[in-house]
Amino acid sequence: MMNFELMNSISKYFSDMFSGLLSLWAGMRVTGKYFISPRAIVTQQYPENRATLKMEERFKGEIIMPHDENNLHACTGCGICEMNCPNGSIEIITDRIPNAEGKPERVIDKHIYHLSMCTFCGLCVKTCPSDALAFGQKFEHAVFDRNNLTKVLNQPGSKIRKEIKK
Amino acid sequence: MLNREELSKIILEFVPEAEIPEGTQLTEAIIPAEKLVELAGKLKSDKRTRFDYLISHTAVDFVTHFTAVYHLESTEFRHIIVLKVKITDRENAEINSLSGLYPTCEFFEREVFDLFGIKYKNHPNLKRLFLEDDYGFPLRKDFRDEVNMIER
Amino acid sequence: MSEEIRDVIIGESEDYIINIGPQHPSTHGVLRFEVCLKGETVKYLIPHIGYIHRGIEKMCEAITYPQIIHLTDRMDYLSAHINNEAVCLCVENALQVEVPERVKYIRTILAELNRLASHQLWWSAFGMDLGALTTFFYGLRDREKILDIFEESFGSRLLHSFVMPGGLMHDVHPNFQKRIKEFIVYFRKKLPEYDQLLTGNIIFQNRSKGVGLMSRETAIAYGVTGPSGRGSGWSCDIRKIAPYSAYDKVQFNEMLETDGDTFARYKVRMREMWESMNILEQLVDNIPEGDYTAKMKPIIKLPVGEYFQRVETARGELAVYIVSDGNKNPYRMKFRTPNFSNLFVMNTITSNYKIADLVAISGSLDLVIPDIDR
Amino acid sequence: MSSNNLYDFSKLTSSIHEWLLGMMSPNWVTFTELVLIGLLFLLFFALLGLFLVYLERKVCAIMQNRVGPNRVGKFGLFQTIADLIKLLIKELIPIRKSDAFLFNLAPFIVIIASLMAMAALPFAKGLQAIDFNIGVFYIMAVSSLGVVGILLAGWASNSKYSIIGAMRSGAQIVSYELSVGLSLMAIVVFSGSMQLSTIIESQANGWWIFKGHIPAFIAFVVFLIASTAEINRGPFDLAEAESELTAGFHTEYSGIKFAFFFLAEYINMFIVAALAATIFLGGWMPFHIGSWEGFNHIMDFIPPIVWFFLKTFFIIYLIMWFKWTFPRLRIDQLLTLEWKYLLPVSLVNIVFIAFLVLMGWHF
Repeated sequence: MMNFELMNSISKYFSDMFSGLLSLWAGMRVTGKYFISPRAIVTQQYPENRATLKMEERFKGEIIMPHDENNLHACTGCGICEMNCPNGSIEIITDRIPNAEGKPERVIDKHIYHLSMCTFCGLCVKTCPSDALAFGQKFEHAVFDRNNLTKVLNQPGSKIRKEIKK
Repeated sequence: MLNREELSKIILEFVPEAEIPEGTQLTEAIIPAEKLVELAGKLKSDKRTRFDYLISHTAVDFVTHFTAVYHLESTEFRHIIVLKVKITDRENAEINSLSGLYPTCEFFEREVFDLFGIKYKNHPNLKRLFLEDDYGFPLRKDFRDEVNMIER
Repeated sequence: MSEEIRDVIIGESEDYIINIGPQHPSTHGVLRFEVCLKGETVKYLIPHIGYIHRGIEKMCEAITYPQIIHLTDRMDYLSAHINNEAVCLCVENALQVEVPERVKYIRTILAELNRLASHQLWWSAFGMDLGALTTFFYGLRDREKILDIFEESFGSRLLHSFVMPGGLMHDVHPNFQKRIKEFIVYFRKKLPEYDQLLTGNIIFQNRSKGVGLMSRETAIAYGVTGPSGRGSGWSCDIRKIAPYSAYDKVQFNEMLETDGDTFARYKVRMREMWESMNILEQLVDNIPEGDYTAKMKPIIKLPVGEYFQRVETARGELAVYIVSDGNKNPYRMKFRTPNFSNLFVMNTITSNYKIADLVAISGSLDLVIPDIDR
Repeated sequence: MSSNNLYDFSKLTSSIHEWLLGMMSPNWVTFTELVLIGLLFLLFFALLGLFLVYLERKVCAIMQNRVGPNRVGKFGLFQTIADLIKLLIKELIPIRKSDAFLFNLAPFIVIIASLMAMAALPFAKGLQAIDFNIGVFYIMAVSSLGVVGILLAGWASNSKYSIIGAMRSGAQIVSYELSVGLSLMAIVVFSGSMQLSTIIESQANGWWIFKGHIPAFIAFVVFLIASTAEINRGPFDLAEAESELTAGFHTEYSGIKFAFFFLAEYINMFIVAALAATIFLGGWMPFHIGSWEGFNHIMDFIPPIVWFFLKTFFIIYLIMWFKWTFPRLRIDQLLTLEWKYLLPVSLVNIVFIAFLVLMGWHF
């Protein structure tokens, strides 16, 4: 009886050791397999692949205001994006300019966008009634001066498109 | 799983002065502060209810008073009850601690103490959890921080 | 000096207190443990939090419901979508809005993808906590595939504020289903490698088995939910208890282990990865056509009252509690975050284990610090 | 073994010796040779350390599906040199309330211990600084001196992480010394000598790992495990366990003093690998298969020094493979592994070998 237990414990000792070594070998096989297959390397070598690197079309890189070839945009300066922005990264400065009928009309002067505060939640793009805003794909935003992160989205001299209703 | 009527019957049985509001999403019971520990203990040990899991504890500042809110669930029957206690004294808000019954409540209570300034009697370690000792109680509606907060 | 006082002083001087954190490789963020050691054995542990407290609950009181979404992203950033979904479900319940079936399906798919990504990252970091540095790169390599799917559809990889009260921000990308199916095929091949590398490893098993024992009672008492609670045999999966979105339309099992040790928690998460892929497979081909959002008013105002909603994030139960006074912003918003409760069980389950086990246990609880501090 | 004479370095060294004798008195010759060898070893030491760091980073990177260092120079070859320059110009931070003398002394002890061990390594026939008749014993003794430096570093830096790491390291090295010694003893019993050159000569007709039957293989495995533990490398890197103790005993070190620890770790890895190659894999002996004359002849044309480095780097690769695959052990498991598995196995093994040798059952 004693003998049997002793034998049992001895065989357990050795089987533990061998199953342990086998489990270690199983792990080493995985890493060893990747060591001899350099094609499995997944790292993107970023600055070198700049030419081929293309972001997804929906990528939220920054907020832009698309202008067409006549330097026309769609922003009416209504301020809905400013109201909807959760962290105040949009400021809108409007002007009142008399229109053809002589009534003063609200026109956007500056659409100021603080990239440094933006969290890319997308509410401004989503809620804009005239689809004046969009996401741009540019992602290299590093600058030396924080002030450079404050951008004016409407280009100088740009005007609102005629067909946009107020 | 007990429905609203059965739960409210049991609570009224334990605490007759409890108030069960109608039309709420979950079964709620507004109970006097001094009955809280007793009721929670009974709800936890009673065979019909077995509220053994405290989902969360928080407080709401209604300017005139604080309301301490406890969400309890039974892991056996899966019914949920909301216990509410009104604390009218804003300066020295004080309430009994439930940390003896639900260990997790100790830390919810510390959080509430930190953010509302409600003190808990019989709490093992009532210290601020997130903020510095001389900071105000930010979740109170009259809290003002001129430096760090921007009013909109 | 009386005998008693001397004993106390000597007792204190033998306390060997070390700080783990706030900057420490194994705390995965700015969390600080004040650990009292006796030799290598942990006597007790005091967690100190608040290093990344941003007052999200206070901020929520000043902003509208759609704006809150971008804050919930930043609580548990690894299951950002599920956090968002909790708020949306709560608001929709309060408004009695019925969201389209398509939205429900897509939300469920996103939640499961997010859970998978989160578990992959957890696996990577857990291996690294135990010193197997290679796991980190294998886990992240596979997580990248999910993030690519996210990026294609929502434009961002981690914090995609993609759901809105009432539905989704916009429709998913046309490639969405195809890429998920590709991913499932890919990951089914890679997941057995995880087992070979770590699960079966004798060193790993010795490090995790019988370490950090947490009984079912402890788990319930401390409110340890999610995979950590299920590792102790507590069936606490909100997806089963109170199904939301499309979870009532899929067949899946709740993963339960009864051992309650680190290895049980590990196994629950590993099996959840397989199960998440099963759920994805059931859903991805059956996304119904339809609108991607319900008709909502431009300014959402909840009726006066209190609303409560629970969801299952990758780490446990997230409860959202809104007190509304009828305005466009909540009167009081409370997030019952899973990690907050999971953290405070640490003292109970680490005492009398080695300091190396402390690292393993905190890794197996899968703590995300911004979720604790909010 | 005609080919061994082909690449015999003893001719070169003795001619240098003769030339020097013709110029100065014997005492001055000894001194000059000492300085020359010292300089050569220092240079070799530094270059080897840098190369090993680079190699480790590349190997682990490829295992982890990464590219690894690739910015400085072609394939990032100069990356470690850039790192060295960075370490050299970094500030040496004095630690308040630390024992300044011991704190500064510790890295030197560690690095000198590994330098001394290198003196007895036979790189090729005749290319050996000093051929002790107790070479195995000497290397064992000297390489375990490093633990003194580690303990000093942990104690003197007045940091709790450091002291825990140092204590772990002390317990670990003292325990694993036994297994390392016993597994080396196995081959000493086989070859009947402690002199490294004699052990290599005895492997001319086959390496010990092949002709020593299973016991030699067991001794090899035990040596590999125990020596990995002795040099504090993963999965036995408890002394620096970065997820528990941030950096263990060298937490408080910066700049060049940190570089010394870092370098010593890699040099120790080289020494252990070289020792394993020398004792079990035939050192600089070429690979021969029985009576395949043609094959053996081709193998002979590969210089012994190449063979030595091939074998050594094979062992180094194995050690790296371990580190980048396995999770770390806990301190009690580490000691269990030694006292419950490795030590009994190597004790039984050595008795078995003694029996084999007595009966003359080995080649």
